[in-house]
Amino acid sequence: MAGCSVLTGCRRETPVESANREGVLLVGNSAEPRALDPHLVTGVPESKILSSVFEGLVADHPSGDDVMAPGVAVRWEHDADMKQWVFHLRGDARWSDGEPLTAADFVFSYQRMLHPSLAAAYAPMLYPIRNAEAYNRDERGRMLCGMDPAFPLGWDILGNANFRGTDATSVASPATDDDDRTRLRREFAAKGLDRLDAAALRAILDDPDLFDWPDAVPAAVRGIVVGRLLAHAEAGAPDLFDRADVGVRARDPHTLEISLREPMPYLPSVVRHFTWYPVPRHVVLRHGAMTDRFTGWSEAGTLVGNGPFVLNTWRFNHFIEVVGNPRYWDAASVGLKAVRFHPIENPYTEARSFLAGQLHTTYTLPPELLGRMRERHPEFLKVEPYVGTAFLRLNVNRAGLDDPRVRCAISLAIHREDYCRYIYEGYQPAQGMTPDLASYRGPRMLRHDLDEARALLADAGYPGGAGLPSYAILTSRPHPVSDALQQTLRLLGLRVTIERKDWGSYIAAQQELRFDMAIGSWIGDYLDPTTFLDMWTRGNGNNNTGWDSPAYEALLREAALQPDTAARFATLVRAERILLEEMPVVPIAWNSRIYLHRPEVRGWHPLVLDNHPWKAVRLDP
Amino acid sequence: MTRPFSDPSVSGAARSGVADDGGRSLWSDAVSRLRRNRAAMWSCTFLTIVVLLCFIVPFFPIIQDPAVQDLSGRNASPSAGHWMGTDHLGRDLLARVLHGGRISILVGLVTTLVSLTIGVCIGAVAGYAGGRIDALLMRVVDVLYSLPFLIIVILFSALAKSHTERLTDGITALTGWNRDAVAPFTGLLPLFVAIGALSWLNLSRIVRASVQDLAGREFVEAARSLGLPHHRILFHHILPNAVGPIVVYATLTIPGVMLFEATLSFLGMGVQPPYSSWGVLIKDGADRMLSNSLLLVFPSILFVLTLLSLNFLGDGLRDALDPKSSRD
Amino acid sequence: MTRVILQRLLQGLLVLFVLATLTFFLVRALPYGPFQDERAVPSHVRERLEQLHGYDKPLVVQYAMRLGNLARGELGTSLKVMEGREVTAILAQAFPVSLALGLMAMLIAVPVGVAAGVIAAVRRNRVVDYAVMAVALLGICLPNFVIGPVLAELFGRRLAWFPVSGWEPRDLSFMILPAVTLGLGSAAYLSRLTRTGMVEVLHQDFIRTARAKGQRESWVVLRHALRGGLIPPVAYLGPAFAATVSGSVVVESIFQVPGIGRLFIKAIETSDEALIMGPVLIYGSLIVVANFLADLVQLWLNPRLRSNS
Amino acid sequence: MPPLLDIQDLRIHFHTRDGVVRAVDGVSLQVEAGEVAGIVGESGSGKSVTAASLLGLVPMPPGRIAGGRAWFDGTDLLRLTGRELNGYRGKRISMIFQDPMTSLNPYLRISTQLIEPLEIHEGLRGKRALHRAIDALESVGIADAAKRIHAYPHEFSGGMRQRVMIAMALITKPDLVIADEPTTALDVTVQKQVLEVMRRLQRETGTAVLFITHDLALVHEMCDSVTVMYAGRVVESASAAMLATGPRHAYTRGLYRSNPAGAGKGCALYSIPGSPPDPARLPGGCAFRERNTLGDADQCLADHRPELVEIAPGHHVQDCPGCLAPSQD
Repeated sequence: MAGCSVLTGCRRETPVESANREGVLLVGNSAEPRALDPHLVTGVPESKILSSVFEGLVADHPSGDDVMAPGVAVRWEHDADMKQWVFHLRGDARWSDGEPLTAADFVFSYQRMLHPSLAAAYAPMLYPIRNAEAYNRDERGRMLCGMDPAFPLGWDILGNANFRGTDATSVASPATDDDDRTRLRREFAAKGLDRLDAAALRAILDDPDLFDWPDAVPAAVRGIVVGRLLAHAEAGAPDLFDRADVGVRARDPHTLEISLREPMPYLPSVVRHFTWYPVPRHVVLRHGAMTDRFTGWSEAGTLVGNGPFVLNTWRFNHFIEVVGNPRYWDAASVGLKAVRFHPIENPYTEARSFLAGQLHTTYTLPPELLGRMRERHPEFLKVEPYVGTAFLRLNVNRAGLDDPRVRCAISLAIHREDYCRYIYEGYQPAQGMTPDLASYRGPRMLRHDLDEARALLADAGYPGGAGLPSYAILTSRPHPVSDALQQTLRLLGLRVTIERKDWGSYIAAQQELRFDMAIGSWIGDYLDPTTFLDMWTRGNGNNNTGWDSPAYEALLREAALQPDTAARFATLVRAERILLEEMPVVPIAWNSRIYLHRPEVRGWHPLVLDNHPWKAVRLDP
Repeated sequence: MTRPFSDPSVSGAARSGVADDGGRSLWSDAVSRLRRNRAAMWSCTFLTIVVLLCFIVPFFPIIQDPAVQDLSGRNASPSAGHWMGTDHLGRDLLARVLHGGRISILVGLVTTLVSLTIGVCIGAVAGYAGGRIDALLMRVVDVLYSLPFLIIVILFSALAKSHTERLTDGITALTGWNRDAVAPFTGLLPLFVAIGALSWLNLSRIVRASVQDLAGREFVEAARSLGLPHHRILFHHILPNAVGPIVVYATLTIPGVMLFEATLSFLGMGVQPPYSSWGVLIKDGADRMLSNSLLLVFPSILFVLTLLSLNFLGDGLRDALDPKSSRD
Repeated sequence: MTRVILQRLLQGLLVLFVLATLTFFLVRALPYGPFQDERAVPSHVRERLEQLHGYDKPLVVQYAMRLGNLARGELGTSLKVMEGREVTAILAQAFPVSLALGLMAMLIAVPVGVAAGVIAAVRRNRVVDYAVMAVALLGICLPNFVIGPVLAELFGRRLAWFPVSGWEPRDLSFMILPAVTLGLGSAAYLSRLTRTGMVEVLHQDFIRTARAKGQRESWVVLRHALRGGLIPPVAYLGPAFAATVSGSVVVESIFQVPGIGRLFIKAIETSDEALIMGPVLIYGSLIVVANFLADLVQLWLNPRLRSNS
Repeated sequence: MPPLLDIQDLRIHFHTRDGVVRAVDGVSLQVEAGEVAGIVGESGSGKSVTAASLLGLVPMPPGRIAGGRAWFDGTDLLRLTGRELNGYRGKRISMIFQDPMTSLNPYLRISTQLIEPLEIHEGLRGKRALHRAIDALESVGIADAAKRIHAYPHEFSGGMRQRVMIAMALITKPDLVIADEPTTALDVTVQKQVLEVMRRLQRETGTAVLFITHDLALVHEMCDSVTVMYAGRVVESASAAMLATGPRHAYTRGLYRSNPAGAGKGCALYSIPGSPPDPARLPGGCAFRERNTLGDADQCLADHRPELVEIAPGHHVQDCPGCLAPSQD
């Protein structure tokens, strides 16, 4: 550091001042990224960095949330029912090491992401692609037989066979079986045909009784299915990407065709997510097979991307620096020389660092400091709407919470304006599950009425909360909202305790429905109400309320088939109305992104998805 | 060996003092010395006040319920209603400090008891038995001594904390008490076990040293010649004499353990909501220093003063019980 | 002498073995596995991951494999905090930082502590003595997570003398505040121990002999008294280093120092077993070495011990 | 020829929590050059404090020089500053202490500690200083001193360590050596050898010695003159021979009576009853009144303190009639 020595302690030049001179943006980025391979990470901090070194088919626009800026694709069109999309790639698209970027890279990327042995945690983001789910879940029976038009039995009947494995204990075993056969029978049933190895398949071929089939499947067909599975297993389980006819194809080096399982008018908004980014095929394969995890191709010094910047330095837990990528097609318009991401988890330390002139912009701001910042440093404070909702999950299997009237009473008891003024400072009181996204306006049904709440409770047979067991609110970190909810529900007569668990147990408890109520929140991935509504369907990993409604899911499916956006949104509003009438989850507040930001940072506008394109940012103090 | 002449007064006065009013046991002699130590006396009074405040006063109506929130009255400065003002959720800070104090002191006392019992037993056995047993025990102590203490405790408490739920169910089922009564203790149990199980090392060494020293004395050989069984000699003759260093060490362990619990709470591994301790309060205060510094000031002052008085008391006891070694 | 070194080496290995075993089973006993994530991880993906990392094998087999790897010096890969990255690579960058901070803290704590102790002992029962002891007592009682933010607020933000967080390897100004916060507790302990040790020695007869020889008071203190006076504080050096190492876990999170302390805490929260094992073993071996060095200094100081060891 | 050391009415008081302790309450004493003067008295009589105050080794506070002079070769030691006193310590006056086990620095080699006085006062270093030290060790009778000089104190026995102390005291050829109960901590056989060494070296070097002990037999063996102290004051002083033949003060007579060597076989041993008074609460008159069985306790002065008078040339005694009264039996 230039300037006077440490001992004399005179005022030194702050990092921000020197960074302004050098054109380097200093960004507080909360957590240390776990890796920089777009196919193997899920966190928001990672997405911030990936969006600087990679670019998808469609790019983010600096100021317009729903403006689809051209990325690697110059333009794109779709067929009448929006199931077939064609993206025309940029002729001069280059990777940062000079290699040409072609449609084949995209096909390779999506195949790698969906490949079962890569086990990418975020693979479901690509399920909209036709047959992507079947391929990712390695549903061999379906791919080898179901998709073969010439197969003697349709998948609608064959599909009922035990391909995916069942609960082993429920398998009945005739008395005549000795121990071995029972064990084998149970083991095969538990795994399901798709996961049986060659030896097991051969055993079933020799002794068909070892595996239970539904009666509708004739014996001959059973033989063919097992035969094909055995041939596949004995061939070393080769890749079934082509056999599964996954809906992505390179018509020519600069034209990419994507076929979807159902119409999706908002596909351009979805492909902006980092899971749809291309990865450099030649670099990945140089460091190992397609499906090797963490082979080091995405390390500092080896990472090759196609974004406005390229990875320069990565010091663990210290900072990550990306510098300008000369080979980016729009390099001329990039305003910064470099961006430096600092992983500062403690929000109070981050605020202190910002005020001490060590950061241009922070990841977040502790709610308590909002008031003070509004007084002292209004010029630094930013409060912008953000695609997220804070809510209270209810376990509908619990006594009392199984009655929608009790659940609605809880929602009515919450005074959302007060919560947003004192606890979720800077947030907007929630009026529904889905915040206002682009032109979507959900049903405005949430309001506060304590008397009606008490009436509803009495009506449900629990006057003043009598007869209801005591509930525990599960939370992962000591957030004031749990204390506030405890007091609010006490007004209703509900006995509530707070139970804090560390992060892992908090997640596990919800997934296994071992909770009464749980504080939760959800950040949308793309700019469409379905990112907030699809999760409340049966079996969805993020539902965790034990609630499902056939009517609700029918409406979602209906909306998915409607190409026209206005009609689709109307159907989705009807679906959200059902959700809010049943109230398995009680929305409390719509997120705002609250952070500190230096005025000299230009080209930075409020965006609901908070995905500010780094190439549009400039520094002029 | 006559005492170095630098302090001639002692030899004359002490001897004549003893002669005139009959023998005075070691204890009364120590107590009189302690009473003369002003710092120790002030500490004693302060500690009794703090214990009274934390354990008895909350049952009286004058202190408000620490859990009651008044969101509009947040971060209020000290006033008639709230002597210490309110915290970021509008809860009365004084009430929270007192409740927090109760748990911090409880953790300090119980954990010290746990480490005392373990330390004294192992130290006594090692000191008295000598030979292979002593070598073995001391090797164990050396191995444990070089463990990264905080790290192991974090692991321990992370583990214990996640199983307290099952523990609470087990106890409530076993004893039939209602769950709310059992929960606080099982909640804190991991802390007691984790810190206690690893903080007896120094004590075992001190006890071993004094037991070894005493075991060599003539009065022990005399007792053995009378045919007294080992455990009787150990617990009736040797340990009462070693009680001096033990008491001193105990008073000095309590602050160390309380400081330790606070560190664990700072890392989020210590006391869990809805219970709070001084450590938790100080952490919240330190975080919110920018918006309301009182949240840090009041709990820190009370916490530090308690630790200071415990240290002064410990020093005072050491001077009173063991005058030779620490005449300064 | 070599017998002592060998015996200590053996004991060190024993410590590392105990640490490895303790850590392994404690982490495995945590109820949540490393494969849960904020967003629900599809079950088929989790099964694949468990199979990949050997979590599906029986526990004893895993333990044996783990010990085998550790014996060969392979610390394994992190599963959560930095997925897929070799723990050795992570520690290679993080460990020097923690070591630098720890040494800097000791460099501040030892001289300051010992000097304060000597001055307090020489000026016994006078103003200087009470002042030093009061500050020392405060140093012991004030938790580092109070001192840290207060120093950061005062010297960092208001006076802007030192940076508040972050780390530049070659720039000492980043190290000052964390090192002072970390070292204060040890400095306080050392000053009290030095004072007691010095007072004890200054009362010895041979000090009077030295004075009777006409030796200047400063020489009497430094040449005669200091060697004996340093024995109690030196005995504390080993545990002081251990406390500094443990304390770094807290200080590193306050000042955003990219050391192994912070890594350790994050690994605990996500039960990332390999990344817990790494720091624990490093901490363990550091402490074994520190204790051994402290004993060597003890031997050098006290010839009586040397003759019979 | 003026005496080498002339102590006049020395008073040293200690201010402690229990009040002012008048450890030395008006002591006068002379030592001629080359003379071996003895001071004898029970412990707590102030004899060690008197000796230590000459070299300023009494810690102030709590100690304080309440009055008196200590002329040494023309200068008053009590008025010297620390730095000036250092010039005398170990050069003109050196001391031998009582317990050899603790009087040597256990952490430094014997050689270092022996050479130190030479370094301070004669600026000697290295080889020449080492040789002087080895000679000094040989002079006190330590076999193959050249090898053993590099050992540490704990490798020497009590007797040998005291010899080292003697060597250290004499290495700078001082004018006066103060020996504060040098052999009390040694067992009898070693005591004899050490005393032999001291007497031999004293004769060879002609150094004056102030020999402090509570053992009457030793005083007569070693000293030319004797001063008896009790409760911080001199009760009687005379030449060794005069005192042996005609002790006048009841306390001195009591000391001689209680010396086991003097008593015949079979008769009861005499010992002075009670114990010395508390120096913080000294009685007004004669301090020996309660214990005076050999004189006439009733006649002991009560209102004012007895003073030293010269009852015969070179023989002074406290003028307390009770103590001077002859014993009845």
